[in-house]
Amino acid sequence: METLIDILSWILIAAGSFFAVVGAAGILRFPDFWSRLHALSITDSGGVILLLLGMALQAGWGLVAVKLLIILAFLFITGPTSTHAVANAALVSGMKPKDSAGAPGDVTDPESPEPATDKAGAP
Amino acid sequence: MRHHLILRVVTKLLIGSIMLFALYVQFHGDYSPGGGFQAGVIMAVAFIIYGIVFSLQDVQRVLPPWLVHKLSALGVLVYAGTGVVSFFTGYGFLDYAALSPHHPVHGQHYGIILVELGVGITVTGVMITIYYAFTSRTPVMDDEAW
Amino acid sequence: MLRTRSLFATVMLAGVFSLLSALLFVTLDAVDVAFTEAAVGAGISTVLMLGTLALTRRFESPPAHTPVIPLFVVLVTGAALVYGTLDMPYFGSATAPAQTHVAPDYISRTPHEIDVPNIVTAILASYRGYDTLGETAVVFTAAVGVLLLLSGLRRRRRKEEEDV
Amino acid sequence: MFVLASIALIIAMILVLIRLFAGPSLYDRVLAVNGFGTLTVLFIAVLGFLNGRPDFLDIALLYALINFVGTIAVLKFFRYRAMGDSGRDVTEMDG
Repeated sequence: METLIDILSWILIAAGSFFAVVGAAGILRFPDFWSRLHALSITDSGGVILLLLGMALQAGWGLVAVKLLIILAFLFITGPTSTHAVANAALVSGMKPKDSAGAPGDVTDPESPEPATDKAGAP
Repeated sequence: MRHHLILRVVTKLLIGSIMLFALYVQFHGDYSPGGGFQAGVIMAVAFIIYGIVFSLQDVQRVLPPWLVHKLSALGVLVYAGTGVVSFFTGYGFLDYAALSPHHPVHGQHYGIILVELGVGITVTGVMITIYYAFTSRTPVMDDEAW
Repeated sequence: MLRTRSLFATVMLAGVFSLLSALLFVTLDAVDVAFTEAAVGAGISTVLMLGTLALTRRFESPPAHTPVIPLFVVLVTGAALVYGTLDMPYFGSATAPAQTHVAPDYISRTPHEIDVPNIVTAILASYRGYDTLGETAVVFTAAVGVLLLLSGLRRRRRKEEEDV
Repeated sequence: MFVLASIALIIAMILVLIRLFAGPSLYDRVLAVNGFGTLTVLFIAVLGFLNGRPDFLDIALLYALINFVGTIAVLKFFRYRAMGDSGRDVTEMDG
């Protein structure tokens, strides 16, 4: 039983780390804002749930596991909410997703808050 | 932010938890990390998020500015008052043994809880005061500045 | 070298910086400090910096003079500080002055004098009670200062509008 | 194993940081800060296990609760160009 829980938790943690890295790579590599939203949700849901569940299994039943589950619950609520808020704000500000044919939507809006010329912080 | 239904519901859900966590940090501060300052900041965040998602008028109806100003003074008063009590019962200023003369160690414990409460009240009041002071002003900039 | 004149990006970078410094404190085992950094940096400081930004402009104005002399001063000061660290004891060294005078005293006295598991709280609230009283007064003074600065200005502007 | 998880999280944080610096639009940056906050929560929790210090979970819990405030503040500020309600709704549209 002990080893079973151990193996299960290691699998969960490994999968969680994998999803966290994959989501972050997506945030870096995806071409536009709307696809990056999807990448973030991988980290926000898959990575968080798997990692925290794995850690809770590793900790055993007790205060630590309960705290981990509380963190999980709060991240589960706040993550999608803030993603929703970001997406809503971007949509309202005039940023439109491209259509399926890949035709450029009206992404560059004159009212767009951050001017495209502002290449801030080029490394 | 009147139309943000999801934000409003989630905020209502979270404010209670944030306040509860602030109280935990405040009164559990002698066992786990945290104390008056951190608890005060967290408590202030609970009110500030209400002010951000709803409106300044809403949060000021809950906690009017005059009350916040009194609160930030009250915390210092609680802290200094603890010292004055110990001072007038024949101990040194802020010597918490005065609070429980037969059992000085318990006195220290009571004193720490009182003092941290004072710090927490002050920090809450001050943070909310600064938030009110910043947000109740009309912005000076015009559209050209953007 | 990362530079940006957009103050907005600076605010967000400051938020990330606070996350990183909290991580640093966690790694150094300074849980109480990390807690303070987390509480202040994650919520309040972003809100207050944005509030300041609303009252000013969005971009930093270009400096009127060349930054050579400031750069020189900064470099010299930095070099002097780095030179100063050579005399400092190594990180975690048992013979460092910080570890030999009051710290062992507090650690040995706290269990039977105050009996609080978190020694940081015991030191802050009891052994250093005067300091903390002073800090609380400083925080209160900050609120008084902000009120004096901002609310006074608003009243003056309203009076100007009435005059017009 | 926890070492592996923490290394993976550090790599993820660096990737997100690059996106934060690169922009290009404001919302990409907000998104990156948001993801960075989530990764920080996870990293602090992992670090707590690595050092055997369950107190760290309090910090992670604090971040999980409060990180959301910064994002909402940025978005509100950006939409109304003010923290209070005196600013106009610059987009004048119901989302």
